[in-house]
Amino acid sequence: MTQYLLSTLIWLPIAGGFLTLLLGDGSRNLARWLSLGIAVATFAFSIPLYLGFDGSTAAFQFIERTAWITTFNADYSLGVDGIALPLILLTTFTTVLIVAAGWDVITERTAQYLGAFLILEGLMVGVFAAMDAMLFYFFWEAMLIPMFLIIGIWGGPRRVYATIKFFLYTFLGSVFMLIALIYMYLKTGDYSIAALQQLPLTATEQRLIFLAFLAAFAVKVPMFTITPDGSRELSWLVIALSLIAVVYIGFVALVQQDMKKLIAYSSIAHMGFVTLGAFLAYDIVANTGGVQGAALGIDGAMVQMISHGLVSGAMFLCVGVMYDRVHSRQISPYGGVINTMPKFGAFMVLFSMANAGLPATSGFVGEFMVILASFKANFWYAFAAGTTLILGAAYTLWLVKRVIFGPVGNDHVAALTDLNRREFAILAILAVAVLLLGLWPAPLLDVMRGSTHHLVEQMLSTKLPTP
Amino acid sequence: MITLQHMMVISGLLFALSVAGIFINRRNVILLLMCIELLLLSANFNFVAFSRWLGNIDGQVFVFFILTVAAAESAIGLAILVVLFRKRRSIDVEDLATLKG
Amino acid sequence: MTETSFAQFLPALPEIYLVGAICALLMFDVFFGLKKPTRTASVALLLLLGGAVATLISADFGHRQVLFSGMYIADDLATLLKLASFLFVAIALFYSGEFLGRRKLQQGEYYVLVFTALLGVLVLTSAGSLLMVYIGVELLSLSLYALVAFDRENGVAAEAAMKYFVLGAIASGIMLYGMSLLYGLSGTLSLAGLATAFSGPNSLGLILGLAFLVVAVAFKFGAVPFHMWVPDVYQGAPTSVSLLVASVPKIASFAVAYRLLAEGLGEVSGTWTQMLSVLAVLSLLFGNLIAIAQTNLRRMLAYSAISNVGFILLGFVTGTGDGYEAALYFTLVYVMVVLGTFGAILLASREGFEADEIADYKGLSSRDPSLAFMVAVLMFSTAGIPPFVGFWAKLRIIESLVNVGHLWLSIIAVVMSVIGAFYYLRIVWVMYFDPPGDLPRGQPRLALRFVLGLNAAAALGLGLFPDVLLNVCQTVLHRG
Amino acid sequence: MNPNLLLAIPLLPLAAAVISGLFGRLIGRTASATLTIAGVLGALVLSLKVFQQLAFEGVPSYNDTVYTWLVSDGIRMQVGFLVDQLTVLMMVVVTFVSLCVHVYTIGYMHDDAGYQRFFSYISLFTFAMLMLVMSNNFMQLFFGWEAVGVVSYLLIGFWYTRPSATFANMKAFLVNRVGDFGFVLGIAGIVYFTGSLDYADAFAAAPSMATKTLSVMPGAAWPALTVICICLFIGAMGKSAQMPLHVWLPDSMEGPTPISALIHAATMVTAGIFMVARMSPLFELSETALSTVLVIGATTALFMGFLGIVSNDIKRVVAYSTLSQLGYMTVALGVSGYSVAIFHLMTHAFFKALLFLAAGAVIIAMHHEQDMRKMGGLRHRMPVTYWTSLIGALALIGTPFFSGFYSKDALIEAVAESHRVGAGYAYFCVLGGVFITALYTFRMIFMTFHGQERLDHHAKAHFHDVGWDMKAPLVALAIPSLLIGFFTVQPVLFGGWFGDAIQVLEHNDVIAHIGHHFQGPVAFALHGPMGAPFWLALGGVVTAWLFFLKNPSWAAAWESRLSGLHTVLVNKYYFDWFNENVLARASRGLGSVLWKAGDQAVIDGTLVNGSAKLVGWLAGVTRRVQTGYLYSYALWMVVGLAVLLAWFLLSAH
Amino acid sequence: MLVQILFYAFATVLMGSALGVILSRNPVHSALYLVLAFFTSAALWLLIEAEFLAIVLVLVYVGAVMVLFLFVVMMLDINVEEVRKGFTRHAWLGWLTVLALVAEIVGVVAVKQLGIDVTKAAVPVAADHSNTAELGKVLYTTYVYPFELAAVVLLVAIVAAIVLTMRKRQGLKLQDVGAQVATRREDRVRLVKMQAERRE
Repeated sequence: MTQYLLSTLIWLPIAGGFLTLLLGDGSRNLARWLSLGIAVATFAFSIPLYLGFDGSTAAFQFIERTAWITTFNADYSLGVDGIALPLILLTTFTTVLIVAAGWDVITERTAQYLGAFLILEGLMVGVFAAMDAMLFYFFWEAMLIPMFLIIGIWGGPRRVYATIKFFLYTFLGSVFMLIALIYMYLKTGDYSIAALQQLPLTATEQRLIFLAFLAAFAVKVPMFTITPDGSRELSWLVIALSLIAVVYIGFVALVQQDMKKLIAYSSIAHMGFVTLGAFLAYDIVANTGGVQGAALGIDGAMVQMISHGLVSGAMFLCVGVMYDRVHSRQISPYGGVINTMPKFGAFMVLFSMANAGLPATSGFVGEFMVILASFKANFWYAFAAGTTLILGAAYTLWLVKRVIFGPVGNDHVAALTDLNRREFAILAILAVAVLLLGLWPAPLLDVMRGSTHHLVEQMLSTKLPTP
Repeated sequence: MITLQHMMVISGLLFALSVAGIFINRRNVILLLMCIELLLLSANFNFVAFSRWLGNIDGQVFVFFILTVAAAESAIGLAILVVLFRKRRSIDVEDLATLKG
Repeated sequence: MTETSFAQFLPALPEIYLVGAICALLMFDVFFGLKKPTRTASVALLLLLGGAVATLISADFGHRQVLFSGMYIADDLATLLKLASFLFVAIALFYSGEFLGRRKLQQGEYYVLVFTALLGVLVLTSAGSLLMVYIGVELLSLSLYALVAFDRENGVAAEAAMKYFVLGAIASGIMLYGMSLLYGLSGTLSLAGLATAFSGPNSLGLILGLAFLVVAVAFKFGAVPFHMWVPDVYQGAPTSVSLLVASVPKIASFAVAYRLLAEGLGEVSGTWTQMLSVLAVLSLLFGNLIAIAQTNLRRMLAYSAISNVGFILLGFVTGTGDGYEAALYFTLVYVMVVLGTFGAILLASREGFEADEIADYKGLSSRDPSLAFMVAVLMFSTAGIPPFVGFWAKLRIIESLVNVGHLWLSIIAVVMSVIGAFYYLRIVWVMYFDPPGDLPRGQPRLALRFVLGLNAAAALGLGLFPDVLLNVCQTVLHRG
Repeated sequence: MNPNLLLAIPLLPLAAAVISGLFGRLIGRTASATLTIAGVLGALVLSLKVFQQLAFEGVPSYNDTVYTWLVSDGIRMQVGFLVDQLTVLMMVVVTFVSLCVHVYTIGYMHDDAGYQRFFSYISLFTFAMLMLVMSNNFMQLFFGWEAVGVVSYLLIGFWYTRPSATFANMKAFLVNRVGDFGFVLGIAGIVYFTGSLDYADAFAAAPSMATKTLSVMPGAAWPALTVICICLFIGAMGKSAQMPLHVWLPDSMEGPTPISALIHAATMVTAGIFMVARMSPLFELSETALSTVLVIGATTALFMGFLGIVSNDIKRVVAYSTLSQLGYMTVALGVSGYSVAIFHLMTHAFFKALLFLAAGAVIIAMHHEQDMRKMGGLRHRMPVTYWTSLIGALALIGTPFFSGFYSKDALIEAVAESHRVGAGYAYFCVLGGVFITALYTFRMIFMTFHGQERLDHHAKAHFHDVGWDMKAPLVALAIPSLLIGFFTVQPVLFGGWFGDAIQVLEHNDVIAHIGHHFQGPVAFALHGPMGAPFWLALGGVVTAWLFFLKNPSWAAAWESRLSGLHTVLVNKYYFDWFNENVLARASRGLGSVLWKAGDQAVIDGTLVNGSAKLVGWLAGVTRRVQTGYLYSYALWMVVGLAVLLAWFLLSAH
Repeated sequence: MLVQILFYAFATVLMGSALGVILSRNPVHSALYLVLAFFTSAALWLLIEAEFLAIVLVLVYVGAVMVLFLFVVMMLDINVEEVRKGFTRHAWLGWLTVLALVAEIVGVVAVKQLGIDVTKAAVPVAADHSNTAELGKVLYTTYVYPFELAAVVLLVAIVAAIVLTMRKRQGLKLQDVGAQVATRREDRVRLVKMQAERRE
């Protein structure tokens, strides 16, 4: 069974998604239960992945390899390391919640919605598990399709515009990565990521490939170890972008009048920490020539990424809960929600605190680690990153103040009903996850240790031909 | 002495004149069909000339085929023209612009 | 004169069969088809399948045979292209059946002309001489001109036909002029002869001849700036004819380009690849750009075709076997997908509703979910998004470009394909995100729907397992 | 020491908090109250036991890890306890005051719907504060640091329907976050140099850090330890409400009074003082940092006192007094008098909690009236409150034999002894502060309890004294307020109680210097009238009597005479105005500008939509090339041919 | 010498008539100019001894194609007055392009870098050489395959021309050959059995 565990995690939800699509809206409840079943089953299958994983080594595990495209020498090769594993778990976990969250909220084209999410889940797992660059790109691009449809059909106002923008710019970003991959493939004759990491490259090549990857905002930060010299040289660029994301977006989030936008902006700021942490590592390696602190940054980035998935997800869900009742995402029609929805208010405050990076919640761990690591690189990096403590708290708490607290704002708010059992369960699960990761992050870090260590060593290496 | 140069200049000029005929005329489609005949003639000139100057019969055979195909082509062209005229009551090139952009 | 036996002509069986089939179809139509035209349609389909069988019978895999004093080449490439042509024409006719009946176009002559066009394609796939190229091109073109004008009650179609005809004739003239120069310079009409005739630095005459030929080939493909006929014909012709024009002739164009440029003039590829690269870039640029501004689906598809032709030409630009292989793969994939797209238009159309405006697809996902899904698949495939086969086609081209160091061309290609993705997405957007309004609901037409489903499934299946077709292309062009 | 026992100390309140918080509605009001009180009582008892072990049984201090949170890159982040004399003192104070507040709450919050929630919060707070003081590493310190901040946020906003409360809690949290920002940088600095978060490692590395530099700006290399210490102190400024990060504390009075007593007088605000004292091995090595601490503390001590004089809100007067007293403690830290700072912290915790709770009793009795101008003469109506308040007030102003006297006088003497940069200024401030303290304290006592009753009909009709559930804690706190100084000044201050917990360089050790003259608590008290502070305090009391009891018209007259100064004071030096109208508005303005100019105009407008528009425009223009006219089609073909020919023919040469 | 004079004479007429084709405002005139162009071309081909094609050109083009053209021109009943109006707006661009094209083609020929020698005379032919026979020989052997296909091309032309232009007019009386052939005696002749009448 474990032999095909990863394939199961990829294809089970995809097949289930298509099945759900086929069911259509004629039997809406069946579609719901089916997709929930699939999502839960997928999550269940991902647990043995965690249990069977050996965190002490950097080696890929649960490897599957079959020849796929002989013309390109691309293999269907899957495997997880300590960095992919948490992300896969996060994916399978959140999909269950997403399916549950849409239960009676998505009344239009329910089957399509659920199907699209299941397919997306499978593709995402594929992205994380792919050990072959071509396979990775295959999944990576394919993700665009369900995302395009999900945003376009069930998104907010101006969603069509948004989804087209999203699609085209993501697409534009990733095609450069594609060219870089092809370029390297033609030199190695192999698309396996491991082979690409062995490929000697000149400084110019590394720079260009680095930029190509950057354009794709590759989630696979390890991919950047393909160009260790270029990455070290150009990491300042990403760091600058990340810090801008943290500070600039912090200010921008402050003035948002739309809750969803505010959370989206805060999400960007949090992702800024992810990239900051990851690329700090290069900077530290480049500046100090040592690894002290590099792994801290990467670990922090990873934890932040997981936490961001949970916390931002929870925040969006909270907005969704209110939207379902009042049909507005603006802040102004709310106020004093806690009077009529005390349970919801409690959750919202908790998640807001997590969003603001409060200790004991997951939001703190990554941020703290990244700030500690950034001091290693440069005092001012830490300074800029640290402003999130203030800005993050400012926009989040101000949101809470205006929406949750205060006297009952108007008749809409007065008529609100508190969470139903389903909503409560979802938020409670998320809350537990957020607290668990905040209080007990060690298991996550233990899983990653070997891979992080390996990654840092890769960063230290050089591919430049010795003169 | 007639040289190859002579023949090629003739064909080149014919070629140029025929294409000119096609795009300086804005009124009459039938004129375009005639220009096409001229165009083919210019190519024929080349083939015949090369065939003779190379002492190789293939070029003349080719011309033979061109003449055949060109006849068929004119038939079809004129047939389309007739259809067009029946529908539009006009063979103005300028009226032939509902499809554009 | 040596003894001739029929066995000697076996490799030419597909063409011989098809000529016979044309005559048979004409006769059948006269005696049995006038009253019940659907019969003729069915017989035509059967004859096409017979043609595929004949192709397989005559094929001698792995060997290249030359017939008729070098005018006819039978090799694996020809076999593949012929098989594909028979198959694709059959699919095209299958898709158009209902449409033709509704428009009272289902006459025997329609099928005869389709068959003669197909004969032109077959001739081109096996062309071994400049003369055969010319005759093939004319057979194909003349049939298509007539087909475009076939609906005599349709003035727009006549206009399209007239434009197509005049421009096509000019292109023919240009091609002949170029051929005459090549003939004059080499003293031979045979492509094999040409392949050995030129060496050393290119003379001006050769450049002259090459330019004329490249223009002619570009016209057949519909590459910018020789593309002007494409949108008008796609939009003006009856949909079933647009389907035909959009699909199988691309195979013929590939064959012409391959036989003429790659095989015949492979020695002087340096010049014509440069010429083609200019045309390819222009095609990508203008095709994609102008497509964005279209409101008519067929016209949009025309510009999309132009941009895709840019990709095919890029395959040739490499001047390597690898690139030709990529171009072949791309052509086959493209034709397959475009068949489906037009098939979808035909499926969506009905009496008084042509379904060829983009706006006609508003809310299709709620009016006809399965059709919308298929169209979405085809659109994503054309846009080159995995997991659909179109992705591999583009990837293959880009890979071959990068392989020969054309990094900039590949970057232009991908950037333009991103811009191009916009108008494919717009179809999906219209179908999925817009409200349906009071547009008609879908009709069952189960057989058509089924075949269309297979077509879309092929786009997915070949995307998941691209090796199948890639290997075929590789084998056919004897690489590796 | 038994680690399980230590673990139980914070966990008992936590468990109680969780249960009454999550299941409060299920188990009911009484059960919640009982449970949390039991939890805190347990923590107090265990703390006392630990105290006994340390103080009398000679058990060595405890320093060990109890739970490894995570390990990354060789850095262990963990929960661990460092229990020494400093810690245990804080533990006892925290749990004792917390217990008093818990008990008091039974009465105070009796009518409130959020009864269980409140108990849960204060128990949770006790847990957080205990974690903070018991920590042996920076991670946990920061954890407690933030946790007290967030509980404070919840408690200030306890009455969440009041807009002022929700504003105040946000403000409190944000201002604290500004401090935390510095604090986390300081911690990052420590990690940078030591690769560890443990106190022990940091202290061990302190001498080496003192020699290192940080190139903060190109060309400017700053002493690393100074940067780190100042960063850490910024954290302390936030928590301990030093200027200019003090603004949250007066506003935090929006919370229920027990909280004001617990958090904003006795515990949370002392975290900063505690932290600096805990970090004495680091601070000792940076004169610059200590001078900064000194000056900021002195400024806070004096200038915050002024504000107490003009405030009419009984709770706010106490709050300003707290600010001022925190300034005193900071001054003590600044002159390396860590032990006296802690000592003052302890005495202050008792009498300030007492004053707050007494004020709360008055407020309850007055039906949530906080304006002193509507009070007066209450000493007859609520004698217990009056007398306990008086004890608190006398302790606060430093009356000999009262607890406050010992700590304050020792503190002032320590300042006088110091030769650090800024010590002169500080001495002036703390002396001035004595007068001011006495003035506003007795102004409050006089206005509230003495003179004529200024109650309106409504208040008079419904006035009722508080019950013993609230009086008992007052009495319980009054006792240590009166006595604790007398009994502990000797051991704590001069008896070397703190041992290794606080490290002072010899030449900085002002306490030891005063200690040479110390001849017991009685002599110390009797010596009081010999010094300036005693007379200044007396002067303050007399002035208060003259202006606010004897001739209230004088106060009004002076008020109009010094109207400029009065306005400045009433507006609290315009700090709030500045923060709200300049900082906050500028931030929002910056946000708007960045959003509109950056996000919407440049990124969305120009880059994203602009490129889309450009493409659309190009498409619209280029499609016109396809005119529909046959001759133009043909022309383009031939032009294409001609250009191609020209290009290649010309380039062939 | 005579050949040269004849060449230049015919060439001049050819160019003139080509110009006439494209510049003439009456399509009938254009067609007639075209006929002239074909005639002179045929003459030029005769000069270079390509006799068969010269004859074919006249027979096929002048005899068949141009007659077809004239038929259509006259049948369509085009308003000649309207056709008269001039050239396209961007004619200058057209002329410019043409000039460029001429320069390119003629230029290449003129600079004698075509790739083969362009200054020689044609390959002389034997006195008893028959151009027609030579062509005939290859046409049915080497070129049999294209020859057959040319037949299909003509078939296409026939089919296309018929299907596009043939209209069933209302009230037109047409002969139905099929029906005529398929007619049996029984359909036409009714044999009536009658009682013989007695002649009195």
